[in-house]
Amino acid sequence: MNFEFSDDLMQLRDQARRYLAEHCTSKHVRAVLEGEKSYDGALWQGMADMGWLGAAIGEEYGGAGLGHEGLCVLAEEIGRAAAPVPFSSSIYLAAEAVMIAGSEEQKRRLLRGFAAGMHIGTLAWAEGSGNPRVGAFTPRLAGGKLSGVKWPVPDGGSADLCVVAAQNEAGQPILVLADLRAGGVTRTMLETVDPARPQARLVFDGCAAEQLGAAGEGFALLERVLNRAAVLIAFEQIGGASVCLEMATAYAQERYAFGRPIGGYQAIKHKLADVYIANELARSNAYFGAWALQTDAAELPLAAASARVSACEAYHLASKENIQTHGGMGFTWAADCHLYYRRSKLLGLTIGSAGFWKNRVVDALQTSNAA
Amino acid sequence: MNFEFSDDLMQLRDQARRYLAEHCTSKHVRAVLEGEKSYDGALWQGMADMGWLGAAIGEEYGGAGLGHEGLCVLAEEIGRAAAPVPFSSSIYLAAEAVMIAGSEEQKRRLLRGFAAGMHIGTLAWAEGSGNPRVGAFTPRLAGGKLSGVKWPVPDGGSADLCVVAAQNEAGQPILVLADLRAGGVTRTMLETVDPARPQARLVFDGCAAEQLGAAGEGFALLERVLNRAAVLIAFEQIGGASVCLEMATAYAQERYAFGRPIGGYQAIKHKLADVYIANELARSNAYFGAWALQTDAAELPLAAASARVSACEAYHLASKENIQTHGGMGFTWAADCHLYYRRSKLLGLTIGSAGFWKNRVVDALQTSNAA
Amino acid sequence: MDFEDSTDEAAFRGRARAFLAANAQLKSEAKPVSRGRHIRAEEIALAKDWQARKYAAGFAGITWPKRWGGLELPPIFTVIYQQEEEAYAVPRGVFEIGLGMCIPTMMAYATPEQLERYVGPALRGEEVWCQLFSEPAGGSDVAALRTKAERDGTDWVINGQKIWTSGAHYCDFGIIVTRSDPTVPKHAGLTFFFLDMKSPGVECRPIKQISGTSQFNEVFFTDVRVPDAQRLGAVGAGWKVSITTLMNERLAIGDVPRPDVTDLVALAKMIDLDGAPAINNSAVRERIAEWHCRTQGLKFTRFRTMTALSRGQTPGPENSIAKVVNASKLQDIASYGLDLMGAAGMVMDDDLAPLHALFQEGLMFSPGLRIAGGTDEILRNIIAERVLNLPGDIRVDKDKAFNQVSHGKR
Amino acid sequence: MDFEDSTDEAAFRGRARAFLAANAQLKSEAKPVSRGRHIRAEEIALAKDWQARKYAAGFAGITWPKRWGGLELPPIFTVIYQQEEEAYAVPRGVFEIGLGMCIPTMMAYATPEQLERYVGPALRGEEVWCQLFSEPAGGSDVAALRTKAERDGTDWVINGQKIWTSGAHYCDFGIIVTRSDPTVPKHAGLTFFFLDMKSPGVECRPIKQISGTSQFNEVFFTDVRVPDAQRLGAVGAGWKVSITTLMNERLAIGDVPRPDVTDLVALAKMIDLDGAPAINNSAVRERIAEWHCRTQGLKFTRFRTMTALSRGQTPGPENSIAKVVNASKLQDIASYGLDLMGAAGMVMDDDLAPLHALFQEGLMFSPGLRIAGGTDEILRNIIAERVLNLPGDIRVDKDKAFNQVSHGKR
Repeated sequence: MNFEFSDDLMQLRDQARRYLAEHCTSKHVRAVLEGEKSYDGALWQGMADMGWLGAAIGEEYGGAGLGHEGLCVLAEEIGRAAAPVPFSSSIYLAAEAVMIAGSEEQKRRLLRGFAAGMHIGTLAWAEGSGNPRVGAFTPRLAGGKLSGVKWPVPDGGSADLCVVAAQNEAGQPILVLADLRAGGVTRTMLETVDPARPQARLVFDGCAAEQLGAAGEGFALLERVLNRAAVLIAFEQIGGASVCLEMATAYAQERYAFGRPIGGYQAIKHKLADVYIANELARSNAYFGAWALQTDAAELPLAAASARVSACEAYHLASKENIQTHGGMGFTWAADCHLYYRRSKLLGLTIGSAGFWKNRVVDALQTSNAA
Repeated sequence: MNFEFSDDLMQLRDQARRYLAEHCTSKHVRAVLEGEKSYDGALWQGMADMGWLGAAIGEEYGGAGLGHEGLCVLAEEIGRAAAPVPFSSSIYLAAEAVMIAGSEEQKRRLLRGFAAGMHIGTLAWAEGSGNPRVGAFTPRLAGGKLSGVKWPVPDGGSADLCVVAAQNEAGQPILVLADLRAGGVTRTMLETVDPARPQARLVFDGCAAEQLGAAGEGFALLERVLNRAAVLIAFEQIGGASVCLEMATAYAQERYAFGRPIGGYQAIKHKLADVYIANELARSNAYFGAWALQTDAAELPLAAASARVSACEAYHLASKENIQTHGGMGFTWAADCHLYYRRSKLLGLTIGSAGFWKNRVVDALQTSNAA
Repeated sequence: MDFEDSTDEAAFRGRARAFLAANAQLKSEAKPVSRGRHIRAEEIALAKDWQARKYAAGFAGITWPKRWGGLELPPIFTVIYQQEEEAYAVPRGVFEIGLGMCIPTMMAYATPEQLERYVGPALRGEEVWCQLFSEPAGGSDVAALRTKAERDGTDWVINGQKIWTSGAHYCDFGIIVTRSDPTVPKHAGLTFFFLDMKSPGVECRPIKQISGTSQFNEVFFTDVRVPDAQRLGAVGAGWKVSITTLMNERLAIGDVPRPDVTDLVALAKMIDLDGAPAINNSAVRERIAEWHCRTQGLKFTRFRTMTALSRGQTPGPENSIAKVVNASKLQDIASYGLDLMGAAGMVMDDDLAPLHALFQEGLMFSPGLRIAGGTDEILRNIIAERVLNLPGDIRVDKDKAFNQVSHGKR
Repeated sequence: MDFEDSTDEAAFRGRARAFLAANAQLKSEAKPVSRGRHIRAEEIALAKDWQARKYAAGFAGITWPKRWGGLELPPIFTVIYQQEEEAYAVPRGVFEIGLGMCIPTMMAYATPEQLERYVGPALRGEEVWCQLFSEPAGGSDVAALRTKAERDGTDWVINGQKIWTSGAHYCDFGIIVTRSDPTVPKHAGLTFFFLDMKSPGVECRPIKQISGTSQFNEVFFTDVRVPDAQRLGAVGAGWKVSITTLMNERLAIGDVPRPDVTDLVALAKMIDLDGAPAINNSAVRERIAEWHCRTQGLKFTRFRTMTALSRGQTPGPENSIAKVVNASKLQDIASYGLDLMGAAGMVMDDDLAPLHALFQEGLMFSPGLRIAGGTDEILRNIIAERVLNLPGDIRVDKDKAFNQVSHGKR
């Protein structure tokens, strides 16, 4: 029984935390949230230099070959810092899609660029409201050209390469890789609940694109990408939820009302105990997800869905009760509480909401029981 | 705006409360819960003598003609006392079914007996698990004889007359009135979560029965009966929920821990505040139900479903948190908490569970929006 | 039971309906507005105009004495007017605090000459009032305020900082509670005034909320002089005066915030879930039913309160339940609405987000509603203590001089 | 990460599997049992026999010193044995308290001669022990106990009443904490003993629970004499000894009660809702998913604890979360299961109620689980104070002599 990250990865975590404490303070987050930049370029370059972007990419493709457990550890720290960089889009979504679905040639050609931070990738599955669903993807690839509309696309404004859930000329679901640098795409930035992680609407009109993976397997491949991303995003979520609990606890210890710390009142104590409970359950489910991801276990669909459901619940609870614990100060722009409240909702929606993943939990339970 | 019972009905309420405080203590409830009797005969006779059974039955049929608001007021008191009598079965279900669906001849023949407590009626809709549903009723009436199985039937052991959701020879849904005194029925008493309100399994095998209402309208009639019963049972539920809150509050004021009343700790204060909130919302929804019932308003389906959903939630919460507030004493047989916990679940299930009625809330919302 | 008006009530309702129909736009025809919207200067002008028209038509100061321009009618008439107004998109927020809290406090404590001067202009929408109670260090412990008032001849000199003052920057006058004696226990050392917001030394700074808008201000006081004649109540009796004001607050805050369950039903009809309208999905239906029952439960609780009012009874602290239920419900409905939309739920663009981004705005506005005007926690305490008669919390600062109590680092 | 055993662990697990397979029946093949079931006399005999067989096969006292018949293995081996045993329907309850709490307390405070006499028989299932802490007036405030111990020569004389003693009527020995000095503050006046439950003056009466069964007893003490030699710890140090016992309690109570989410899935497949299996209904699926995630979250939290254990760390108060989550979850799942059945949910007949009325029994048993061994409220306090380092509640009885503190009417 060894249900904890290795000492090496614990060290990586500590390093990452120290680095981000210096290079990704709330000032850095606010610079993107309030400004015109779509991400923090210096931080992004730093992450590339330290090998974080390629953590789970094999050494043969220019990565660090730390495996997915390493990526989970980094994801938690990125979540703690609410880092304003396209890490999840480029690494959990685009690079993973190439690793899963790409040909050897595509991997050799593309992964090095993701690992080095030279290219920013993303995944476009949503077409307005609704959850991922077979047959729901309308963009069409014909003669190497992609046409159709996708929104919201995370980091769709800054990405160079975009994996798109689409269909081929026969109407079969496929994944394609669109080259956004080559023209044939119109990007409109969207106003969202978390401007520190920008989203765009992409209108493809004959954009150069290549197929990724076998025709007809598009939806199964997308599901695999989403399952894997669900675990990684769960680590970002528990990172964020942990910070919310730490902030709320610290404030409750220091803020006085009626002559004593508000943290001495059971209304606050029990609220924060509930947040702690939700966070611990989410963390434990995420750990199981990390194991399933690292070993590509048959349990991955159930582990990923459970990790995501728990993480969505925990982060939402922790971020809203952090504001509540802070009282009036908590809903000011000046306090950092809202950075996490925003991020919690963004992460809770970006690969489909909790309702979608709850359904997948039961799907997986039924499959595993039937087996 | 007059959204409160009239002074006359308030007086009736006070009288009823005083009467029940003397004739329906927890000892009386326990006598049925723990003993062999299926109801408290003296209490039943007292209710008949005071005109409670016929409160909503017209004077021309031997009732008191107080209208349904009067019945609501009595229902709340019966709920407060957790009275071990077949009031709901005989009055809210059987007598109401006759009033709604019966011919003039049937009303004249039957209602007087219900009002006088000479006959005990009930309604049999369930056939094991599942909610009321068109086409789900299998007993068949042929040549004045009914055959089929129903369970659980409230007061099925003591009832003389049973309204049964059945089908005719053409397979159309009908309500029938079966005469249980005439033979052709086998009754088996069931073990349930609340033995103070006994239930039975009835096997009809050529039991004498007559049709109640038009053929084919059986399901619509059943729905009307259930809607009306939902309001009346909601009053029993808020009566019970109110007692639970009163018990918990009194205990929390008197029971000390760590040198002060447990009601001084926010964990208890806020829990009981939440119970209070749920009770008030349920009471307000039940009042609207009373108005809709009394006036036979078009809003009745929505009002009834809302009243029931709120009442189920409030009573369940109040009865379980009453036990919790009482701590160890709360889960002993000797304390009265469990009488209400049992009753709460029984009432929450007897005309279909909250899930069924939530669905009806939205059905009614959609109908009223479409209109 | 019935929902009928008395003859007088029906006549009044009829007049209100006619006035509103002729002068205002129905909400159903206007763009939906969440309570989180920023109040802009043109809206203040509109609000003043609207208040003037209400006054002219005989719908202002409904319960107030005729002597001060009111109609001297029972409280049920205020409720009737509000019921009718609820359907209309009218600019009400600007005068809520002045007419709901400040002037009633003035009427209880000011001189006839002062009332002669101030009540009329407020009622006619010419002058706007604000309330200066909260302080950064106070929060739920309102009486722990530190803004100092020191006697200097016939004046008082005020120094300190207030916070969460709605509309301080456009207000003409304010009521303020100050600490005049820090050497006695908390509640005993307070004194209450009204003041001209244009006085030298008063400085307002908007507070940006997490929604990005600024409904509230910080107000800084630097050697602000207030004549002793503008004191309300005795020296040291400021807490008693404040209670008058705060009792009125709980009556005033009654709006049902949006998005509400009706908006959720509209959304669920509009949006697809797994290939069918979301309204057909059992899980969605359960949530709608639960929120509907809570919403209707509050509505009918208000009806019960109105009935008590129309019978001449005063509504009690049970009114606290509306805010506790509404604030969390708003946050839950908003969040759930976004979840229904899936990834698109994060998008706030007016033309892409359903119902003009009402749900997204609700998400950002609702955390404040759970705090402002009494946190969830304080309101539950009030229900437990005042309705259920459970013991009060232990107050370690109870008998201590204010300046001997620990106040922590924040 | 991996779930692999070390070589030693794997060997031990293999032996445990072989032993269990040869000696016990799988739960999946046995009738499901909720924890609310009454323990009958024949079950005590079965439990004694099972404990004897466990001992003989080398699966008892796994962490205890070899000197007292234990195996002196690290705590992870206890967990491994429990993991394997979890799948089997074995009679464990009878010895849980004696081996989990009483004997460990003895090992910390008793003399070598006493240990020689008592540990072996307990370990071999020959003698059963109980714990006598709770009192009617105590409840969550365990240390507010009133049972008096007065010194009389080399004996102590005990008078008073204990409650919630599991299996007092079939136990041979018990550990008891008493008040030896009511004139000092609560925690300072306690003294701890062990005693023969057959001593004159000890009377056990079963407590009927709301489920109708009697798992617990009241135990009355009338002039019961206990030799001073059976005192554990110093006079007045009884609270410290009690803490040793209670620390072990939190480790011992770990069973996942049924009905659990797996039972709910089974039920939802079995039952029709609106003409289709309930498992197809979105609302049902959401609930199942939520409870599954909580169940799995606890399971993997236990794995994290095990990992800490196997690295030689001691698990902290974070273990309290399991009971808080499980108790409410049990009550909610049981209640929801009944709702799914509709009106038939009220029926408890073994042959009519699905899964032998497991859900109905859960409904009646679960309220006790939220209270016994620390209420939900106490456990949240523990998490807040010991894990999050939030301040303790104000204790008004802290420095007062026990007999000067208010204890209320109940």
